[in-house]
Amino acid sequence: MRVTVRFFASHREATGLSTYIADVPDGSSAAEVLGSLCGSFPKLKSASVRVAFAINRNHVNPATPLRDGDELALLPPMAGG
Amino acid sequence: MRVTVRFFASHREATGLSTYIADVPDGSSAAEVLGSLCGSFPKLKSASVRVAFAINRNHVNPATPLRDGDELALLPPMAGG
Amino acid sequence: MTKRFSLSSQPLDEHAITAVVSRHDAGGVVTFVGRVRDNARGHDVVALEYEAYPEMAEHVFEQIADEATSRFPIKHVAIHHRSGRLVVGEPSVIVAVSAAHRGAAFEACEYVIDQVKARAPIWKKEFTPDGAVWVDDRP
Amino acid sequence: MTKRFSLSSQPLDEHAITAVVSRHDAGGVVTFVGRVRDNARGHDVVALEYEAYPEMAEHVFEQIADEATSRFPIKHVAIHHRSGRLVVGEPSVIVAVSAAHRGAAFEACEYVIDQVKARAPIWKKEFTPDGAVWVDDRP
Repeated sequence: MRVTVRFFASHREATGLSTYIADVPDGSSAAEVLGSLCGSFPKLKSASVRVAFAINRNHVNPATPLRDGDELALLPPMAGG
Repeated sequence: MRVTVRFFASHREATGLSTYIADVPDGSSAAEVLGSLCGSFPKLKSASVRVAFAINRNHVNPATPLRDGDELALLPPMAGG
Repeated sequence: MTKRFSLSSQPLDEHAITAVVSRHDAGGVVTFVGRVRDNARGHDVVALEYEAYPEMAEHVFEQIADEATSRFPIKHVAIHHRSGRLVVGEPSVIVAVSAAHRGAAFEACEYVIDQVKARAPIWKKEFTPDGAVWVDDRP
Repeated sequence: MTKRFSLSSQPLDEHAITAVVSRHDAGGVVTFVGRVRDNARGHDVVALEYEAYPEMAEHVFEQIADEATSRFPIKHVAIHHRSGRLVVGEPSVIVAVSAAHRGAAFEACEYVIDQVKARAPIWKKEFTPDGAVWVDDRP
């Protein structure tokens, strides 16, 4: 299946990308997609030690499975305010 | 001694006055001056069941003695905000 | 330059009052704005008239601000209160507190407005469809 | 008409945001304004750059406001946050909460800003005389 991955802040700088289309096995979890991305983008590994996930704009836990066409956002430590 | 008395809100309406010069015995307390004023202004008695006092713009307790020339304010229940 | 403490018959300028407490070293500003409500204690309110002992009111505002500044790690406090007749929706009081960290600003702002209501020599006449009455908020 | 929830690259208009939550039935409005400080964690700060996931940020603001409205007896909530580059002193976030009674407005406003900082998908790059770094505020 294909999911759209969004990178922000330190992740965006580590990958050089804001958006990336990932081909991953059906039913992959958010954490599993991150694992596969760290293979493609080695710098992402150290930049994503503390990461949160959102699927289709909602916070989710790392074990949540994705569906084809979902938008997965990797969220570095947030610092609004 | 002479003190200047200030009336506000319900007290002002009860006495018909904003300011009043009172002749009172030397060393009278705030509460004693109020007692004497209730003699001069009968409507003030019921209007001042719950009253606070200020001397020269500072909150004081009712037993505080006045000095000649002081400004005594009778404060009905406050309702700022 | 807007004053830090004021009792005034002029409309309150929220922006100017917030600006008084805002400094480059102050990360957060908490503001409380009290407005005339269209109802109170179950009846309609058409307008309010505030009467004050103005010379004492500004002095009490300053005392309250000094207390807040010694109790909480805050930077600056401003307190502005209206006098005269106000219609529904008009701001009657604005308290602004700045601090490096927001928790102290929230606590101090609430302390200040509580003390203003309890201790500032200000009185309020409520105009309802049935007449006018001096408000006694104390329990 | 100003929106209740917004992430915007335009300067924040405190007066307009407060007005969004002010209604005739709301007696008190508590506002928190966060500004860029000239220092953080012991070093000087020259400017900040906020990056966000805008579509999600406004959605999270609305969720936080809904939570606040169900937890506290308040009327309305507005949350506006800046994106882009900000200089020292500029407002980065404004939260406004209206309520009939002020205690709930204070509690809810503090709840909302705490949640925005914890959960809104917004990041902040700090520019200091020595370089730039993405801020990680979490303990």
